[in-house]
Amino acid sequence: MHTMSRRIVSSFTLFLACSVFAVVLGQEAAVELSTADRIAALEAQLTETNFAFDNLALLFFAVLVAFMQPGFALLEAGLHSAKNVVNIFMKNFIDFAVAGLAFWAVGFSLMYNRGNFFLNGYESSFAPTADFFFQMVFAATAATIVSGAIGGRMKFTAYIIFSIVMTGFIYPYMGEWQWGGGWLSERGFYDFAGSSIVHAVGGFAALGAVLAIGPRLGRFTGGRASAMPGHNMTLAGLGVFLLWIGWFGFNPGSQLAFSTSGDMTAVANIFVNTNLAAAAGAVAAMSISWMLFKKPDFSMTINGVLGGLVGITAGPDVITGLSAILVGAIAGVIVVFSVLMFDRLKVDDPVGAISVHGICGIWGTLAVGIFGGANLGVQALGTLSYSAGAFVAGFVLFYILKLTVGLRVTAAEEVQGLDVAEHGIEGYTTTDYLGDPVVLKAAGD
Amino acid sequence: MHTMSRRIVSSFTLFLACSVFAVVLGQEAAVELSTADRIAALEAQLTETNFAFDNLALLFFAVLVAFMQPGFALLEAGLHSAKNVVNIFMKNFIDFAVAGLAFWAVGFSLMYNRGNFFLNGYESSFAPTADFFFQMVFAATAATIVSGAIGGRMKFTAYIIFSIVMTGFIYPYMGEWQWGGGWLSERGFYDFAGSSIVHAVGGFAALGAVLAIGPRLGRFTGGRASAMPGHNMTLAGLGVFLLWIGWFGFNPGSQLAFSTSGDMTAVANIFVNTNLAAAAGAVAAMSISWMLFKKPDFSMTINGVLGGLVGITAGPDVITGLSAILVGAIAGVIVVFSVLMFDRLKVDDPVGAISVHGICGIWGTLAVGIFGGANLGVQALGTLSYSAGAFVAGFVLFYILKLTVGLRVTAAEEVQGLDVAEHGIEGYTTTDYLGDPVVLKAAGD
Amino acid sequence: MHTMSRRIVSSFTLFLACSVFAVVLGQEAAVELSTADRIAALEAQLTETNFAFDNLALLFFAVLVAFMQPGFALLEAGLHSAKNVVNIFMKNFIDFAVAGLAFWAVGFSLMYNRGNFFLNGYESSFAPTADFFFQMVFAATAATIVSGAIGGRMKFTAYIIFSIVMTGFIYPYMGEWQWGGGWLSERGFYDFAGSSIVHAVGGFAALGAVLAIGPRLGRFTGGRASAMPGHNMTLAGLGVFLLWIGWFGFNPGSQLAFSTSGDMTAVANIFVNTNLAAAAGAVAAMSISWMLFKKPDFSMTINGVLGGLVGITAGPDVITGLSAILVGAIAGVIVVFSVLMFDRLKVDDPVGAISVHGICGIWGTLAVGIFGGANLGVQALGTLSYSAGAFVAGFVLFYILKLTVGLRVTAAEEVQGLDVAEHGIEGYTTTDYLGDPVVLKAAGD
Amino acid sequence: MKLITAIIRPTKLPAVKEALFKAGVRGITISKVSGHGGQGGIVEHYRGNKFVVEFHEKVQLSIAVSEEFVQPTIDSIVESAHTGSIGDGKIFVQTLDQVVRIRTKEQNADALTPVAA
Amino acid sequence: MKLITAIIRPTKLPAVKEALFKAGVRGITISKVSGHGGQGGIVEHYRGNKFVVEFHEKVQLSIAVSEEFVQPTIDSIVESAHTGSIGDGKIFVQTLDQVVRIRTKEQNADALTPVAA
Amino acid sequence: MKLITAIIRPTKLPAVKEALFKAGVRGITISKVSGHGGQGGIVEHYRGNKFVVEFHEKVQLSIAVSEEFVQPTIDSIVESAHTGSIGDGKIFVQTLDQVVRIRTKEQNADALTPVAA
Ligand SMILES: Nc1ncnc2c1ncn2[C@@H]1O[C@H](COP(=O)(O)OP(=O)(O)O)[C@@H](O)[C@H]1O
Ligand SMILES: Nc1ncnc2c1ncn2[C@@H]1O[C@H](COP(=O)(O)OP(=O)(O)O)[C@@H](O)[C@H]1O
Ligand SMILES: Nc1ncnc2c1ncn2[C@@H]1O[C@H](COP(=O)(O)OP(=O)(O)O)[C@@H](O)[C@H]1O
Repeated sequence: MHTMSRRIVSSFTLFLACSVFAVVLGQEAAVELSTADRIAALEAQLTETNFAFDNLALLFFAVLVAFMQPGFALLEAGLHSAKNVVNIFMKNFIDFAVAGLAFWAVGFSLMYNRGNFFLNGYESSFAPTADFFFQMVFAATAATIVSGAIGGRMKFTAYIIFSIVMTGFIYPYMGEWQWGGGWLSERGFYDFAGSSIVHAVGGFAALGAVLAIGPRLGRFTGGRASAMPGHNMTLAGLGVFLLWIGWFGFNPGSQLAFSTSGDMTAVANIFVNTNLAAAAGAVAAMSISWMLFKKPDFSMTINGVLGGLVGITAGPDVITGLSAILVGAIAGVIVVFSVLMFDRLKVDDPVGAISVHGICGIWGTLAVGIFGGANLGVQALGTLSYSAGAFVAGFVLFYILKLTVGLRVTAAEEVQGLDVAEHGIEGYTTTDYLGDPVVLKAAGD
Repeated sequence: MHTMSRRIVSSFTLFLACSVFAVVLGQEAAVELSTADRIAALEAQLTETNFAFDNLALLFFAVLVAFMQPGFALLEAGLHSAKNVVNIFMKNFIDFAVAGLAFWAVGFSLMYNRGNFFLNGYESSFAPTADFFFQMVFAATAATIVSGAIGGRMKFTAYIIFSIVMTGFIYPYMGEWQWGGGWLSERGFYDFAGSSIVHAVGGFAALGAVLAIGPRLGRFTGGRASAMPGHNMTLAGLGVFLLWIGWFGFNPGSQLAFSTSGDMTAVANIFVNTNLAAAAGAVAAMSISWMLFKKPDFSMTINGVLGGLVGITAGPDVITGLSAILVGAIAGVIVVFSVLMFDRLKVDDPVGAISVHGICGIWGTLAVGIFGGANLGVQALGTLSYSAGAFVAGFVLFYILKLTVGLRVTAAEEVQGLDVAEHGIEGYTTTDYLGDPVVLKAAGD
Repeated sequence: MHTMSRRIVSSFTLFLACSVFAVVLGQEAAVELSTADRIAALEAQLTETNFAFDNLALLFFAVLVAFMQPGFALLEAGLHSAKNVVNIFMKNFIDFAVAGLAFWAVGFSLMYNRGNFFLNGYESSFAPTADFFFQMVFAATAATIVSGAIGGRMKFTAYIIFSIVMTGFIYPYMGEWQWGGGWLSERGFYDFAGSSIVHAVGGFAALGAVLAIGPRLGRFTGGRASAMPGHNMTLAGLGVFLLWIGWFGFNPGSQLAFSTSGDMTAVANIFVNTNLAAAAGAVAAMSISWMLFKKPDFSMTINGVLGGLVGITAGPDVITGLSAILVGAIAGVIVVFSVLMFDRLKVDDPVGAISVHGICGIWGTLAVGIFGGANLGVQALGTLSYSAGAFVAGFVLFYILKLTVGLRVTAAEEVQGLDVAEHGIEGYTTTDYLGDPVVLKAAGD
Repeated sequence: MKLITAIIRPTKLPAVKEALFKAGVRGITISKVSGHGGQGGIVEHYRGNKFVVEFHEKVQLSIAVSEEFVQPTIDSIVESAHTGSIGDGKIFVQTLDQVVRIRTKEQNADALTPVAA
Repeated sequence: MKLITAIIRPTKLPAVKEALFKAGVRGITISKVSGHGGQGGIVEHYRGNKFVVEFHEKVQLSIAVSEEFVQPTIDSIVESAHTGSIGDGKIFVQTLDQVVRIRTKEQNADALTPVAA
Repeated sequence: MKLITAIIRPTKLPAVKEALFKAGVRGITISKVSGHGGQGGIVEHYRGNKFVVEFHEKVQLSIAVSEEFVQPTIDSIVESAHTGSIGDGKIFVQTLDQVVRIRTKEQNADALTPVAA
């Protein structure tokens, strides 16, 4: 947005940086250059171009991943009741904010840079901030997965503390095992974009959280699970479309190198495998739900999309299209039965986060052993380490929160809804009249 | 998301591929290279860079097109009644899933690769999967156009079968005429991004479908069309914004070559022409509706945006900005009168898909003959072939479905709404109480 | 989307343009070329690649900025009442359309090209249309900021006229002071992406507009401000997520040069600083609202996100991460107190646009003097010039509209809602029955 | 004066409205209600859990009429709201002690004659 | 004991509420209803098709009062809900045979005295 | 015949419904209402401005019964809707002059016997 003169200056930067005389776009160089100088200048310039290209690609993929944040917020809001939507959006804003701050200050260093905080001294083949930004949106994803599972009953304060610990410590600590060059990477564990490292970690931390906080009131009464329908399927549907699109940042961006034909062909293959798995997950979950409940079920179908996406995340670069379809379809089937199973176990997960991210995260990681040539034993070791570690970390953290700041709102607040109880405002106000605009509103009983 | 070591390996890939010694970023080469070798290495590297750049651009444009999928879902949901939103989202998820599978397995081969299924043996200037992915989102668009027009009354099963046939066969078969190098391309037909090939095909298949299934109950009673207002203009508005943005992938991406200044200047011009036509369509439709109904009409205005976009799609690269404005403005006018005309003809198209995609698709194709230098006769031949072909295909397919699996839900189910009737759940649940959370809900009469 | 043959042709364009024989991907050249020719060809090609890269980057950043348009529409719709949503979406569609037309026809010329209308004769280091497109979305942003502040009471006609004048004249005229190389740029004013030039201009034009039109009925009765809660916090939340993401186009794209490592490193830093400021703004506004109102307030928190983003916009390239956090956090605090202050002053701004864009725009501009090394005096001069100029322009323009076409709907229309009064349709229709689908609806009293 | 309260199917509202207008009845207040009676519930599923929606949407009409309009009003409603299937609804008749028109302070029968705008 | 049912303009609710409180009335149940009477309908357009919305949003207040409160209640409502334009609404008065307060099982007049929380 | 109108807490609806079914009552019409009484209002904040929501969500049940069902109906409601805290609600009993079943034109007591679908 600078003036023309600034533009011209920055056009020159390239050449100054190369420390050579050069030709300006469409103009003959004033001075004759030696062949060697011209080649050296070209080499330097092309290195610059490739660097710029790699970073831009990474940043754009990161932006696509950032779309997953409203995606999760909408999915959660849609599958919860209308009295909790403000709380859900607050959690999703604050965990994204906290990830941006805590992962910047501490988490990124723990994961990739052994204790140099605030990105200090970090070296990368990318611009350090580009590398960080891409990793940061992953950390935010791992945290926000938990948000939906504990919706409708958790104190906002407890959730904030969890977000900080998750993005600042738990996720980075466990992420280091593989992506930081830690013990799992040394054993040859393969998890391309994080079926285990991001999704199983998020999903099993959610399981720990749910066990610590217990089900919503009225969810399991008289020994059976009762339906508590989400208030808005349109929001949930839009959310899953955004997640599906966001995954085109999540998986392809994880290639982490873009300027060669080999890398970019891999990226393109990852796009298609990711999409095939999502599509197969949708169709499989729809079909299974159709058989089980006699109608093609909406919330199961969109969970199937996500299950397929989580499933393919561990190895979208190393399997064939047909395998991608299989991985996605099996994930779609798993999601449905997993959701039913957790209901039987009286584990109340309103959005299916544990099934989608946790169980399908395990499946996806194992699938690379089955379809993608990774060592199945190591895959099992890795994914179980992540799942168990996240479960324990989640449970312990929330249990400590329970004993200290308190984990759960009162029953009256839960009935009233977290929006009014925790934030003093309702999500939806349908009537407004002059003078006293809110007089026609009625508070919960 | 790999470890640092893996990054360094992939940085080296470029050079290994080129089979030459090379300088690593910022380091002197250990061995002196001959000038010829260095030039050859540069040539190879730059080819790689350009290839990577072209593919990344194509994939990003495809992602923008993918935003059209939630765009359509939201527009349709907003312009239908609240009792059908789950069905609309189910259709939009499943047709996107089906496009991803059927166009991959069969459709793409029919269109570009003469019978080599599953992308086998496909050659392209792009990575084959990148090329496929871009074409796939177009196929999904052609299918999903139909979804809105037959909303509120079609059996879900019939729609699934339609999606498969449309993305696996109808669209690829007809697409081949032009983009597969078939008879229309030989005659010099010009349809840059698919005013006819995608939009008129979608729009006229929708017309066939609507004639096969008939209007919604109560839409034409007592000899006149009655208003059946959509339930949520906010959703419709958001949907059209997403479509507008998605079109910045649809048209510019269709340039299909990006790494030269000529191509990229064309892409930039396409951006602006696309936007000018959309803007002019909005203003024109708003103005006409203002004159006709005394108030600037919202749903006509957003249809005008889409009409302008469909209109410019055939030739955004070959006309001037002023012509783009004219094309868009005329499309905006056409849309309004076309919607009124189809109401007169008792053709019930709740979202205006036939007018927006079908009629404006024809207009846009002809407009390249008028403003863009294409042969008007050939343009007419081409667009009428596409329109007539799609109409017949749509009508016949849906008529067969009517005679076999059944096309239309019962009157009682239609009154109840497809959400409960077809999917066993409502889109919106406003009340939830403990114990028996749904007791305050009331089923349709 | 062309045929294969067309693809091959365009692959050749590069080489024809260079006027040299060349090697086709993976093939030996038939004819031996001189070293000098090969180097010249490479230089030409790389220049092409860099040009293509720069333009593609700019266009993609512009698309991200375009996401801010639905972002604003949703935020405004959510914070207004349900009876005004159609009007809000109409305004947001039409101001985007008008920006596309008026800034193309006139505005861009005034700002960058001294009176050559319709982009004629414009020269740029980018493709002229790419440059224009990026600047156009900024102009649309400046206009649409006003929309929310005067929502619920302004005549639609008046708003259309304002949009034309704003994007065709006011914004370009004032933008020229700095980005057109005018008097402020000569004094060394620094405003990287437009804290003042876009946001303060939008925010203070909004202040002028609000003073000209007065508060909504019932907003200040009995000497005190009464709450008029927005009807849908989910929409507002989604809108702010889109704005947050859109800002990753707004600020990084303003680097306006991308193909060197220096530029792209700057872009990456801008991403992170932008995000840190948004995150800090969210946390700060939430904390302050928590202290003041005893609960963490949702609409203040999302205003805090936006305040932080506006604050960082003037200097995301020249400050450190820690300073970005400070700038954002202070903006978050400012927003809360500013909203409270304007309520005290009986200035009715339903969405907080004046505080977010106006006041934080000033703060952000000054902050570059404090944290980023710019001259604080010049910064103050610049931002006050922009603020005062926009305020006067806004007030005078709306005052003239008041005296001519009329500015405000009647009290009865305002009570009824602008959707029915101005557009003849409601935003939400919850019931539809056969025969006479709208009989159960009830008009406002 | 009587207050006639009719609970009908929402889909029948247009016909009932028409019939009432023909019978000379103009003043009507309607509200959306949920009814339970002989009609069976509707089974839905959410994430694998079955539930039965036991109430059906109905529309309630409240009509205050002077004596001579009571029978015509009841007759019009019964004719126009009738389908013959379970769930057609009920009509309740109650005595009104007093009616006041707020605009004019007219009382009782006077208060019940509508005036066109 | 009487049950007073008033149908008023939504915009008048704050004033009516205030007036009732002044008159000593505390227990009120309100609901949103749609009314048809002398007020003309509102014309809207959707995709080119005109339709008339014949009902207007109203608020219905139901107030159970013992005899001595009947007239004050009616008077407060008439005063505070009055605008003079068509559509101001109606007040209906009916006899109540019995009133029970669920919390205490108190009956009739006892059941009608509100207790502050 | 009496029309029994009960205003209860929404959370108590399932229990009340159950109790009524046990008492043999099948025909029920419910609507969402907002109630004001002894219950304190709830304080909310919007953009720094405090406001008090003075009405609470309630559910209103309207049940027409023949004489012998009056007392059982009242008793079932009082039992099942009772919490003991302010806000439990009220029951109003009114005389019904006439009842008509639209489907069959049956009158009065006959009109009040529900038939299973
Ligand atoms: N005793 C009653 N008290 C109140 N409302 C009733 C009563 N009986 C029926 N209703 C209302 O009438 C509606 C129709 O009654 P139902 O028994 O289903 O069919 P029908 O009237 O055709 O026998 C119910 O949904 C309910 O709203
Ligand atoms: N006879 C009636 N029975 C039931 N409700 C009525 C009757 N007459 C009027 N109303 C209600 O009162 C409202 C106002 O009545 P209307 O005739 O429009 O104005 P006014 O009372 O000023 O003459 C109507 O919208 C309707 O809700
Ligand atoms: N006099 C009345 N007239 C109409 N409705 C009333 C009356 N008194 C109470 N109600 C209704 O009963 C509900 C509960 O009454 P309230 O006084 O809060 O508690 P309680 O009945 O336990 O003393 C109120 O919210 C209101 O809907």
